Amino acid sequence: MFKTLDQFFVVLKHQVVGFVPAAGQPLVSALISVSVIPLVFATLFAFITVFERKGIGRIQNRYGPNRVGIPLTKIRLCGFGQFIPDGIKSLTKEDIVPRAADKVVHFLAPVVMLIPVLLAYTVLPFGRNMTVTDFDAGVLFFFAVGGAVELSVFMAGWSSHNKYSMLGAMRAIAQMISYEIPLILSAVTVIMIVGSLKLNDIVASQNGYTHGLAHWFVFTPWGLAGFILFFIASLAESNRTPFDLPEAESEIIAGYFTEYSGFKFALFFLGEYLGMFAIIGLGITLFLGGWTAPFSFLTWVPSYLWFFAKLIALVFTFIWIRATLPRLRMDQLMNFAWKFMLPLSLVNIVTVGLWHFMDPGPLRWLACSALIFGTYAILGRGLMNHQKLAKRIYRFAD
Amino acid sequence: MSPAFIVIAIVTLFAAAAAMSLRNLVHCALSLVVALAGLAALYLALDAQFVGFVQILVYVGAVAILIVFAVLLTRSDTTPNQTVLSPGWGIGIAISAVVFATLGWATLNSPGLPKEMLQAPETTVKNIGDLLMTRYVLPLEVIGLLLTAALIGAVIIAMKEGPQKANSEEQQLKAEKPSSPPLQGGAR
Amino acid sequence: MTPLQGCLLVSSLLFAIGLAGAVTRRNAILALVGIELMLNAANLNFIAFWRYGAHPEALSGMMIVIFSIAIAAAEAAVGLALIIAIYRHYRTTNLDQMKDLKG
Amino acid sequence: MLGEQIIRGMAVTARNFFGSYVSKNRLTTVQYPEERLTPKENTRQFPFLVYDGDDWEKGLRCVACQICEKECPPKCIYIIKSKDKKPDYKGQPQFYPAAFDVDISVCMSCQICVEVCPFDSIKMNTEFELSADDRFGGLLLTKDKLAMSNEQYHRIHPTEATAVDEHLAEEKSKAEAKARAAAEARAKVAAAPPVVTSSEVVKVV
Repeated sequence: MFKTLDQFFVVLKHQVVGFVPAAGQPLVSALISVSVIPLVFATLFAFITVFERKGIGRIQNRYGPNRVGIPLTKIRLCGFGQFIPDGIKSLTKEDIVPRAADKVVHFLAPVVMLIPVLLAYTVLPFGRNMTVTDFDAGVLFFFAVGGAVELSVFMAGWSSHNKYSMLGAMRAIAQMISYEIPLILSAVTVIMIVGSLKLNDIVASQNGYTHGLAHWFVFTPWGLAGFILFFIASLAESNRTPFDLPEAESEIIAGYFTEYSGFKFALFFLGEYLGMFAIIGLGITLFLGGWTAPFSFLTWVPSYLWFFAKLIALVFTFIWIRATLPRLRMDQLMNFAWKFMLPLSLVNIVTVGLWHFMDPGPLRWLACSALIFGTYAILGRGLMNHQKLAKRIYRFAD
Repeated sequence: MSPAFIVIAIVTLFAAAAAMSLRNLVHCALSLVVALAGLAALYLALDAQFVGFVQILVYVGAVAILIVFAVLLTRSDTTPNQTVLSPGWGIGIAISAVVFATLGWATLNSPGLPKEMLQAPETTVKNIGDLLMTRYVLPLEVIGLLLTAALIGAVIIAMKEGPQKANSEEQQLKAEKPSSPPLQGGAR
Repeated sequence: MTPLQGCLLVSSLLFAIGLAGAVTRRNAILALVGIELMLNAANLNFIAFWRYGAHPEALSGMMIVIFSIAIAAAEAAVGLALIIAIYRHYRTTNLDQMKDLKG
Repeated sequence: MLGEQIIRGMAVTARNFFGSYVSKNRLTTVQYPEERLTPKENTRQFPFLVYDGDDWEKGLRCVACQICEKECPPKCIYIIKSKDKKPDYKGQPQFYPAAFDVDISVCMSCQICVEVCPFDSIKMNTEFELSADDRFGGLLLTKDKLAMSNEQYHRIHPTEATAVDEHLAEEKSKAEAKARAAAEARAKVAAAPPVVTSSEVVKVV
């Protein structure tokens, strides 16, 4: 019974494809996969926007949106219908293009943003047997299409002919390139252990249980370090607080999409959130066992539910961090990437080598943990020593 | 040749031509990106999946951004009313036309070219990695050295000349207000 | 025309476009872009010959392309660094005005 | 240790997050249309006119002296003085406003009209839900909309209204005492030969 529930969508798709004549089957199969992903994740995006507003409201001791429920009824659903008026508003707003803007590039930028983000979903395993295309070089494909997002950010910033847009785009590109390195290096650790770039192989190698606990990579010292590094880097990649300098409202009025309004702004917003979900999905697949259950007695729960539960939990952590931490300064951001994240992820790769060649046992645990923790302590001390916190002195203001 | 291949090839060639002929440098860089992405698609059509992804990762993700940054860093206000072509542009076009004619003639008249495509070989990433670590290990090491050297060299070349200048600025600031403690937490 | 010849023609046309751009454009960055295009044309040749050649399982063409992409990236980085250094000195990226290399 | 303070901060926000579901008094905001905070006593929004008694037209304290009209910085008050007179609360015949309009789309709630009014007739209201679907007519408050009874005034500004009432009662008693004195004097004058000239009587009044 649970087995059928687990494979429900896979079987459903096979049934639907079975109705089509054999010649059109690959095309229909691809179309179904391609249309379901944007639909599911756009719905998730709509849900998460309300969730984020409510969560931040609660953290700041407010209610958050709690009025709009099902339209034309009195049912309020704790305000989770809020995305309907938000969507209608942003889709019906006037689309303003500045006179000095480069019209073609200005138009293309949101499209270029959304396409690679949607492409990235094709390699993610959402559940057992639920991957659109399982490339042999899946992780590489993910990072390759992720690189195209920077280009769209540049196109948006440059074509707007606005100094704030340009500044925001430059900040975004510098930040994304800097944090892509620790992101990829922390993913390399998993690839080294698994020996494959295929995401399904990565999930399969974590799909086992010892004493009821799953073999997730996050339960090893290098995996924990790698996951934290990956998490911080993905915060920066998706431009979330505390790394939201590219769209800092108080400094450069929303950065590269300052000059976007209406539908194009909605596309940027959607692209940003979809990119965040994609990168979180990759993090789940690499370190948190993908669609596998954390404990062996919970394996009866359908696999895709595990994936989305982990996704929402991590998104909530993103929101929690957003409500807690203030924005970094540009030099702090770069220092953190190059002087802390990069050395630590390199040491993490060395640790994975050590882990691979040492015999299993407590000694391996101890040695690897000591290596990572020692590096962390030294690098952290170096990072802290730079800033002698003192009372701020205003030299020119008084 | 499949129709997809022809379409991608035409798009690639048009984008390349645009990259070489447009007036606005940023437009040139963006059409270069299209050309490079088209090349990646051609690689995919030729069953070279790994190379196609690497092409996108390196060219679209890194080299294109580098070029765009260079364009923005070297913006000069004097160029617009000048011509974009060098004085001897006619000769350049002629040379490249001759090159293309020669290459094309050679391609169309070579007798020994294989006609049919063999069965696609199994090119997993694992195979590539094994080869890189066994047969091609020396080139790999050399490439690693080259990349390190290029990295250091690029940083040194593009570094701001003169730490003296920065020092003198600091001294000026100190001379302005000798008693004030160094700026803390402020923007530098 | 066989498929291989089609690939080779595309790559030679790409090479010619790159060459024309590198030779005729005034801007140093665009000359570099032209060189990149020529390198890519050569890469396409390698891939085509690997795919249609007698021993595709040896992966030799693919290997050369991987190394060539790495070299091209290094070349782009150093070349653009040079252009920026020259720009600092002369305040121009016009190749016709960079006639002396005395520094 | 790096990251220690981050974890501490995250703990604070997590406590707020869960605490806001547990204890209601953490939530400082009010669900506005259903529940609302009582406005503070000294809140001021836009002016209104005070009247005594039950009939607003008869009891309006305003005497159309037009000082507020002159003092109003954005010139949002418009007054037409009446031709005839009617008795005020002291019984004296006074003019009254034939028209008294306040354009609250112009009014900036500066309270200068209240400061300058010698008759304590214009005061500031606390009502803020004044939106209208007509930009010009809907936001122009005429005399009948501006009039508000003294009891209502007591309800919204109790302290101030009491002080005003005391002041007015004092004025009234003074005026009555004076009138009585004048009447006595007049009676005396009528009885005895005239000591006070009529012009002086007028001055006293």
